[in-house]
Amino acid sequence: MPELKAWHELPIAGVVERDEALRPRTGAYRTGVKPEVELAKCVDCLLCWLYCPDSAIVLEGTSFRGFDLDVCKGCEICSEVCPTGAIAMVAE
Amino acid sequence: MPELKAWHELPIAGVVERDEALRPRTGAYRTGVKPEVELAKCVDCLLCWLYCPDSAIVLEGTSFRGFDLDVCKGCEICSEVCPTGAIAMVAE
Amino acid sequence: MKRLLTGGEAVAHAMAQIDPDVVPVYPITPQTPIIQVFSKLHAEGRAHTEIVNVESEHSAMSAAIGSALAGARTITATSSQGLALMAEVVYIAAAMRAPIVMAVGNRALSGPINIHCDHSDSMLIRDSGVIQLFVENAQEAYDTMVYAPTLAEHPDVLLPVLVCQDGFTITHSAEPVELLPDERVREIVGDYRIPFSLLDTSRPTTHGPFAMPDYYYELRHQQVVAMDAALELLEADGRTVERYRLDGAHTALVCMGSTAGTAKDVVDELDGVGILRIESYRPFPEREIREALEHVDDVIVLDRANAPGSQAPLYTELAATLYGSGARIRSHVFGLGGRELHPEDIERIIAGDAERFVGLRGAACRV
Amino acid sequence: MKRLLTGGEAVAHAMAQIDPDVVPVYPITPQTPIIQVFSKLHAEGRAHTEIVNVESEHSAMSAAIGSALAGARTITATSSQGLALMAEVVYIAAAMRAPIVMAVGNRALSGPINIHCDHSDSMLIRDSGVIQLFVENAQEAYDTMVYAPTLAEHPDVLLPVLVCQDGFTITHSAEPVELLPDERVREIVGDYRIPFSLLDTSRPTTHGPFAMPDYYYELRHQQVVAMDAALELLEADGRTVERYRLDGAHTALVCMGSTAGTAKDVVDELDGVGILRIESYRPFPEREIREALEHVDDVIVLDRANAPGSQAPLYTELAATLYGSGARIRSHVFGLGGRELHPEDIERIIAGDAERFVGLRGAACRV
Amino acid sequence: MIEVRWHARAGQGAKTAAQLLAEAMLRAGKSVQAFPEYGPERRGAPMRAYTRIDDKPIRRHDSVTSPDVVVVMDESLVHDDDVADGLADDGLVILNAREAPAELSGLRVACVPVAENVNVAMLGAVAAALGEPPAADVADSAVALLGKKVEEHALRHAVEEGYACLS
Amino acid sequence: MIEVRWHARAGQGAKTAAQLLAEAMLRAGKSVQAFPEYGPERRGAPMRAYTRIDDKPIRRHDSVTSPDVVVVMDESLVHDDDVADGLADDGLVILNAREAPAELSGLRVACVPVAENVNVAMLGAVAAALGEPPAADVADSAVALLGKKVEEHALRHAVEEGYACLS
Amino acid sequence: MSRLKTMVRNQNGVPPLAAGHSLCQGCGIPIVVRTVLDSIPGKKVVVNATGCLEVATTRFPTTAWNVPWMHVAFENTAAVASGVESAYRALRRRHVVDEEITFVAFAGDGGTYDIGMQALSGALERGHRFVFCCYDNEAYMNTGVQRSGATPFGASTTTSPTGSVGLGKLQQRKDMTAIAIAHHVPYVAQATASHWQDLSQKAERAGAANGPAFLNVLSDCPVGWGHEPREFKRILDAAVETRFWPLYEVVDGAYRLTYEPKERVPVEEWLRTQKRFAHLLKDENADLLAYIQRQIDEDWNALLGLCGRAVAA
Amino acid sequence: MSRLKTMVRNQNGVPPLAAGHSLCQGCGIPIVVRTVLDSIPGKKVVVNATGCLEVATTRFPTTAWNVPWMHVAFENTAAVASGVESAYRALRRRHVVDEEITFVAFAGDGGTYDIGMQALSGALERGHRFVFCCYDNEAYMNTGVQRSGATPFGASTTTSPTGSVGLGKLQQRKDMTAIAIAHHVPYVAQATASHWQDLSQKAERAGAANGPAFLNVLSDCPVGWGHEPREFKRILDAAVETRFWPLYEVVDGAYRLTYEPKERVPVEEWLRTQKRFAHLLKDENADLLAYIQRQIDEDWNALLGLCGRAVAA
Ligand SMILES: Cc1ncc(C[n+]2csc(CCOP(=O)(O)OP(=O)(O)O)c2C)c(N)n1
Ligand SMILES: Cc1ncc(C[n+]2csc(CCOP(=O)(O)OP(=O)(O)O)c2C)c(N)n1
Ligand code: SF4
Ligand code: SF4
Ligand code: SF4
Ligand code: SF4
Ligand code: SF4
Ligand code: SF4
Ligand SMILES: [Mg+2]
Ligand SMILES: [Mg+2]
Repeated sequence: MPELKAWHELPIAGVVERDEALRPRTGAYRTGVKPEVELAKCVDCLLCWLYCPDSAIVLEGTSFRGFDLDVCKGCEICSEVCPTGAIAMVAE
Repeated sequence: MPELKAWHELPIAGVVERDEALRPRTGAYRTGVKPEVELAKCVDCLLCWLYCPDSAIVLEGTSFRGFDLDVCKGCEICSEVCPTGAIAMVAE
Repeated sequence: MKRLLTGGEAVAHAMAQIDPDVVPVYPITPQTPIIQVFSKLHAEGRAHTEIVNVESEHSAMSAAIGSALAGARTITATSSQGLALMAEVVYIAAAMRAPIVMAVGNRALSGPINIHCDHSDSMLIRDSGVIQLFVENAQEAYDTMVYAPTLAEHPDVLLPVLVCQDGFTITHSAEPVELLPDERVREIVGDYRIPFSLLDTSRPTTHGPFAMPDYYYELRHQQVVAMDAALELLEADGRTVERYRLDGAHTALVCMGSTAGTAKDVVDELDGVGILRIESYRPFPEREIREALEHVDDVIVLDRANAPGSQAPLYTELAATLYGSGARIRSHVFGLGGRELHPEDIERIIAGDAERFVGLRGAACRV
Repeated sequence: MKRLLTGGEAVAHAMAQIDPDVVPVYPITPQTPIIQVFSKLHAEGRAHTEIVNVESEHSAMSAAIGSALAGARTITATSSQGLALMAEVVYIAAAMRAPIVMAVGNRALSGPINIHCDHSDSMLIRDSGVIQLFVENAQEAYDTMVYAPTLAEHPDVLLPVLVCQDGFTITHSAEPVELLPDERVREIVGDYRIPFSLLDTSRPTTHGPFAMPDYYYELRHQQVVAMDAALELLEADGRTVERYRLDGAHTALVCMGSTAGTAKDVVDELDGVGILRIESYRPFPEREIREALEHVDDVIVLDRANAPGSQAPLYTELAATLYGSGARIRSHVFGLGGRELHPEDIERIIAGDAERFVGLRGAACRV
Repeated sequence: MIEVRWHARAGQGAKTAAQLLAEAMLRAGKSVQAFPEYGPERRGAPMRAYTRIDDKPIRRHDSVTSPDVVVVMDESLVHDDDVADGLADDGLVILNAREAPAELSGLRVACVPVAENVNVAMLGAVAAALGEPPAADVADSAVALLGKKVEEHALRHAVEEGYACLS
Repeated sequence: MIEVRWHARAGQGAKTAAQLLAEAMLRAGKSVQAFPEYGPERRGAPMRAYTRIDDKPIRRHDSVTSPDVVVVMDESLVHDDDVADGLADDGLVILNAREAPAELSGLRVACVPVAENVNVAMLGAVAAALGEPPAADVADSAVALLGKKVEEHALRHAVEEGYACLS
Repeated sequence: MSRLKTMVRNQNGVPPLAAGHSLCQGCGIPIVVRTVLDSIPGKKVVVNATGCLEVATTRFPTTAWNVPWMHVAFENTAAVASGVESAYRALRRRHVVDEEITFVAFAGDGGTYDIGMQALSGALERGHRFVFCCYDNEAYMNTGVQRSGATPFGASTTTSPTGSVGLGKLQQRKDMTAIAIAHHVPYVAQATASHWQDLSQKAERAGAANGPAFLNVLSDCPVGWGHEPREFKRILDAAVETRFWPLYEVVDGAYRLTYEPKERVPVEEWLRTQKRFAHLLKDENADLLAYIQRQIDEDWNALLGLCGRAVAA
Repeated sequence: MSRLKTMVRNQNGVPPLAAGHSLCQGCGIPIVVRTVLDSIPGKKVVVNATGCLEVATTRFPTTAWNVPWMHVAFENTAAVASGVESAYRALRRRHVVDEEITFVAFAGDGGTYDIGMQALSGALERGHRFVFCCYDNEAYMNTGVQRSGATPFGASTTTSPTGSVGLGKLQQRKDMTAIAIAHHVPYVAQATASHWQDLSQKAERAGAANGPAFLNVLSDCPVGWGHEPREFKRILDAAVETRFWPLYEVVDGAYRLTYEPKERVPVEEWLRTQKRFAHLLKDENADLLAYIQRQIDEDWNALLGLCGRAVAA
């Protein structure tokens, strides 16, 4: 955990600048399962990208590439909505 | 004007009981004219009673009797709405 | 038998036992458990109240005024932004002499938004004319909640009574609580009576008239007198201040709420240091404070609230109360937005080693 | 050349000369003349402001926060219930460091509802972190209004500034007022600058985050420091207190607002009695008050507000400020809801012949 | 310091008259203050306004309790309000009427029987009673403030009419 | 005074476990206090709860900084939270895992490898570690509080399972 | 005429709002208030928002009210009424109160369309049994004629003044009646003081509704609108005849026009009666006038549609 | 698929709401937020009410927002947005700001239907150019699932709990979409997170509207509704298919159904998916169930009527 700062080290009114913001690693929310893709089945429909509540789907241009497990919470939505069954939830 | 009272003589929170309330004499608002009726013309339609903003029309049962000039403000509405022209505004 | 209950649950049980006629309320952390538990007890038939799930706290207090003056015993609850949003009508509730009881889970005011405890919300309405009783723990929250209607509805008082407990620290902390039997509570609170009920159509009354300079001052003054009456009752009931180890003490910590408990553990280990816990913050028991601190040399006031551009509120009132007494007086601000105060901090404060803003990271610019 | 203007008109003219970007506002007596005259000047093309006729004061202050932090100079105005209704967001405006200027026509808080002057509305938000400057007359209202943006927008301050004038007594009283030339006003206020503009899409910022106990205290503390900075600027500009005939005085009247004028006429006829007029109520100029009253034996504090169940607010702060000084200090409450205070009353107060609640009909129960 | 109290019905222009007198006095180099009394009463209700005039700056901000001059813009007010309330010992009542009613006997009363632009005419009368400012200055002030609503010559005429009654 | 800190993910029942321990200790005549930590984090996020137990009334109301016992309800938390933070010198970590991970080496660690009704099982383990209250009392408390949601025998079984691990 | 006699009887010699108030000469508000209250049989309890009506009827120690009456603040009338009505239900259940009472809340347009909107919306959602009557004089009159959400497009007020660049209010009025209807409450109606039979019938239905009822009643203000008090009826009639203010009701979702003007009267007939609209009749503002007329025609057609009536093309 | 690619392009590698927030596993809110923002081209500035979204995305010193974002309080989102938008207009006129920006306000149902209603209504009346998007999860979730004006009839929440005498919420939900429509603003639509194309099109139209636009988007809450996160789409689909939540829009007053379920699916299909409705499916509550179905059928027919469609008898 980062060191807590003193009042004079903080931005005025606690305004957080995007480029300096901390981003919590919410991968820790997962409770035992994580998504896994079978790339061969993926048709780049991007529905998993659209529906992932945690913006944890990694794209390259408009193609699916994988999961950002640092932030994926393991909600299983991607696996449910994938039309080709390319995503499965697997034990960590 | 009535004597102003001390705090302990006033009702709690200034609650005014209807039966003890002072009623200002708003006849003083009139600016030179007052309503006058020609009773013969009156057909007891009660429109003046209905429309008088100051409840200044005196009835007996459902018959018109006159004006309460203590409170009539001289707005001329009664005289305008009277269908028989029974009411005229006259100088005080 | 004692039950394990949070302060919030304890108060909700008190409410169910009081079984008020009307409870208009709006959710807000950390008050919410109170209304949730009460709603659950209500859904189980344990209370017969009209719960009015209003659309804002401004309306909660407004509905409470209407209901209390219509002749119905009325309880509500809130915290922080809720209290701030209803501030306008809190003043009016006091002025209209509506004996509403309100449970408060004290929480820091925005901004920034924060859900944890401090007393800034209560401080915001300290001039409003409502009675504010601060409790130390869940048991006291329960006891005070049962007591509150009797004070609020006393014919010489007729003012809203706020039962203030520290958010989370008390509202969400489970402790052993001894509940009274239901009948005993009904007996204590008795029937609800007010001088003029709006619903009394046989004696029509005008509530909330317009007052010009010729009468405003006098009508306002009635509240001052009602507060005096409340103070007398609270004094008689021993509910104004708690004197803890003040006999022979040279130093006194003055504080409110749950912090007193932590401080008690600390002063038990020290000689000559006592605690004056303010239970009745409004009315402010000046005379008793002066008496209690008469022989104390050092008075240390712990404020869980701040006033940027001035001194902390409790300190300011203590100083005014003790003006001319000769005691030294020190101000410490602590615990804003839920910042912890540990026994070691209190030790440092007593030793004179603590910063004015206890626990603040960074040197205060103002001493 | 001097013009005959009410305090409200004078402030409206100052607004037109400042020509702010945005004015979100809601009508309420006795503030209304300000926004009416400003609207008229605007309709004549004398200001180019976006006037936002909001649907409540809560929204007026909310819109002002949004606009000020979006990078637009923002002015609003209110009184009494309006200030009470927006209290929640007044705290937030200060915490978000929105340099809003707000003209206040001070008016008694309900209930009962009353439209005349006292200071209870300003007192309600005294812990909120906003700057409050009280003026004595229409000229000062104008001058202070022109000054306010420079203080609010100072990079070390960035806090809302309230310019408080007594309702009716100043807002509606016509007096000779000297206006500055338009260019001079534009020059004084200069361009509007804030550290982070929400509209700066090249540097996206998050305004108004959620703070847990780990950071709330520190973020709050920034306001304390900003207030200190404001105090320094006000001191440098001679805008904290007015010392009137205090040299060699044994007795001092402490007061705020238009009452000081009446009191000046009185003390001119007396020996050894001076006046300390608090101009900057927030930040509260403790050091200067102590200095100004150093050689005074008797301090008489005149409060145009009350705190049922405690002492009057200005008195309480004076007592805390002078704690340990040895001066005698007396509290008088006066003028609630527009009750008049005449020179003879002030004479009686100084002579020690006045009741604690000056002008109240009926003996006060509390001394 | 001279203190003037104006009695009128809400809507009759007493606030304006009080301000006009102040305005004219300000032009004449005086210190001034003008303010009305406010209440919940509406158009038609009796109301009061005040003007203070002095050579040195006016600082007091209390209401006027013992006026030197009382102006009554509507005769009927004599019944509806206590127009003589606090009147200074040598005070003057200027009344819009043909003759002083019995209620005012024992007081120094000057009658100004006008029907049009009453407030402006009464203003002229007050100026005459106070001996300043000159009628022309008063008229200028009136035209400056009211010129858009009322014709200039009517205003000037009203001032003169009032002025004449007391000079 | 004994202080216990519970680590879990929001939704795993740590608050309940902390309260159940307090409840059981209260039945056993102790003074108790139980409270969770609250934040904006939601279901799945690491969170903490506390139980205090003492023979004399508990008056302090600050958070627990140096627990005697730390209970970790989900092994993965060992990475996501500083579970050993402030642990008393002779403190004990009770971990829901088969074996203690490297992160905890050097500490006194007891493993409780259960998969069902974890919070209740951990509760049993704590009771065993503290030597009181008896397993049956713990189970009674659990049934009283959770009996409507979980089957009684499952609860009793969980308590015993946990208890067994440390006795 | 029998409705008027019933009203006289309902009043029973004691007008609910008596003489002795200090509302302006010829103010339309008390006409609305008395017509509404006299049309509802039985006991009434009134809750009132801050505004002209409240301020001018209850200067302590006077009152013009002969029925129980409560004022708390400006924005919370419906919330106060919710509390009073809830108390009534609780006390009736406990037999502390045993008579039938109808609760009527009065608020101006400011206290209804703007600052009182949320409390009203919440009370409608919760289904309290009360009548909320807005006396809509289309501006904040008590504070000196400022624009409100109800102020019609183009009207000059002190916060939407005319001037070298000012043209009056630049927004359309909020359609509060439609908003109330969208709350799907049992009874909503639009009425005006001059059409008293229509108003009286609506008030009676509102009082009898099994749940919240909303009345939106156009009420003139000689001061704010700029007209002579005596013109009261003529002006309100013009509002109705020009279709600026249609009279209709919605009972359990079903729309009904309760009065239909014989012919299409141009909106000028309404505008020319009041000073606040004077600038709209100047030649240079002909486009504004045309816009206003177009809007009225569209709204009228939409209303006819909702009433299930054929719409003229 | 091209709409999705456009959204990816609009996002430009930087999601407006990024990962790293602490909303619950599977919470529907971020799906709504991203779909709405990604469907509006150009720069966006967001204003946000207190609620789950705000609390869980901005714990200081973190932020999950890559667009300018402001939170002030719970009830004033539309007022804050009004201020921001007015500042924008003033600054554009003065050429201090020169780019096109779309302003989007997000609030939960509590911050829209209840405590935020008045600020919203005022902003709609004044005509600010912004999109107000309500993510409607039908209760106060942030404070632990209390009933709101949006909570449907019968739903169990912590302040409308079931119990020996408790049957869940006893009032109908407030029809916020209808209320927004009654404000006669240029664009109003009802949508849901699961029907993303529909939502995306609506967001785009809302962003392009020449005046205020209102989007009411049903958004699931696994915690408050009582379902598994993964069931997200299935459940929201059921809301649409059972006609509990019709998808429609109103453009300048003209209604249009944007999706029509093929057949009439009984409301049980929606209710049975969530714990909050469990008690409604018990035999003893058959009358409540029937009442709910009747209400849905009536509302649907009324909506078809407004869309100018023949209604099945
Ligand atoms: C919170 C608050 N804001 C403002 C006011 C000032 N105020 C009192 S009445 C009023 C206008 C009332 O307008 P409306 O509701 O239309 O009633 P009317 O005056 O027209 O009768 C205003 C702005 C107030 N009393 N309280
Ligand atoms: C004035 C005020 N009252 C109450 C609260 C407490 N509060 C914060 S968020 C919230 C519920 C939000 O509900 P909703 O708008 O539906 O958003 P959700 O939590 O469902 O995302 C409540 C009651 C507050 N912050 N401010
Ligand atoms: S499991 Fe949930 S959070 Fe993880 S990638 Fe899939 S949709 Fe996103
Ligand atoms: S949903 Fe499935 S097919 Fe579509 S992009 Fe994701 S992994 Fe590929
Ligand atoms: S003139 Fe006006 S107030 Fe007098 S009776 Fe006729 S209607 Fe009533
Ligand atoms: S309106 Fe005319 S006819 Fe009718 S009752 Fe009055 S005076 Fe008689
Ligand atoms: S200002 Fe208008 S609404 Fe108010 S009392 Fe006068 S006429 Fe009536
Ligand atoms: S409580 Fe519901 S709405 Fe809130 S973050 Fe969790 S799932 Fe989302
Ligand atoms: Mg109005
Ligand atoms: Mg919600």
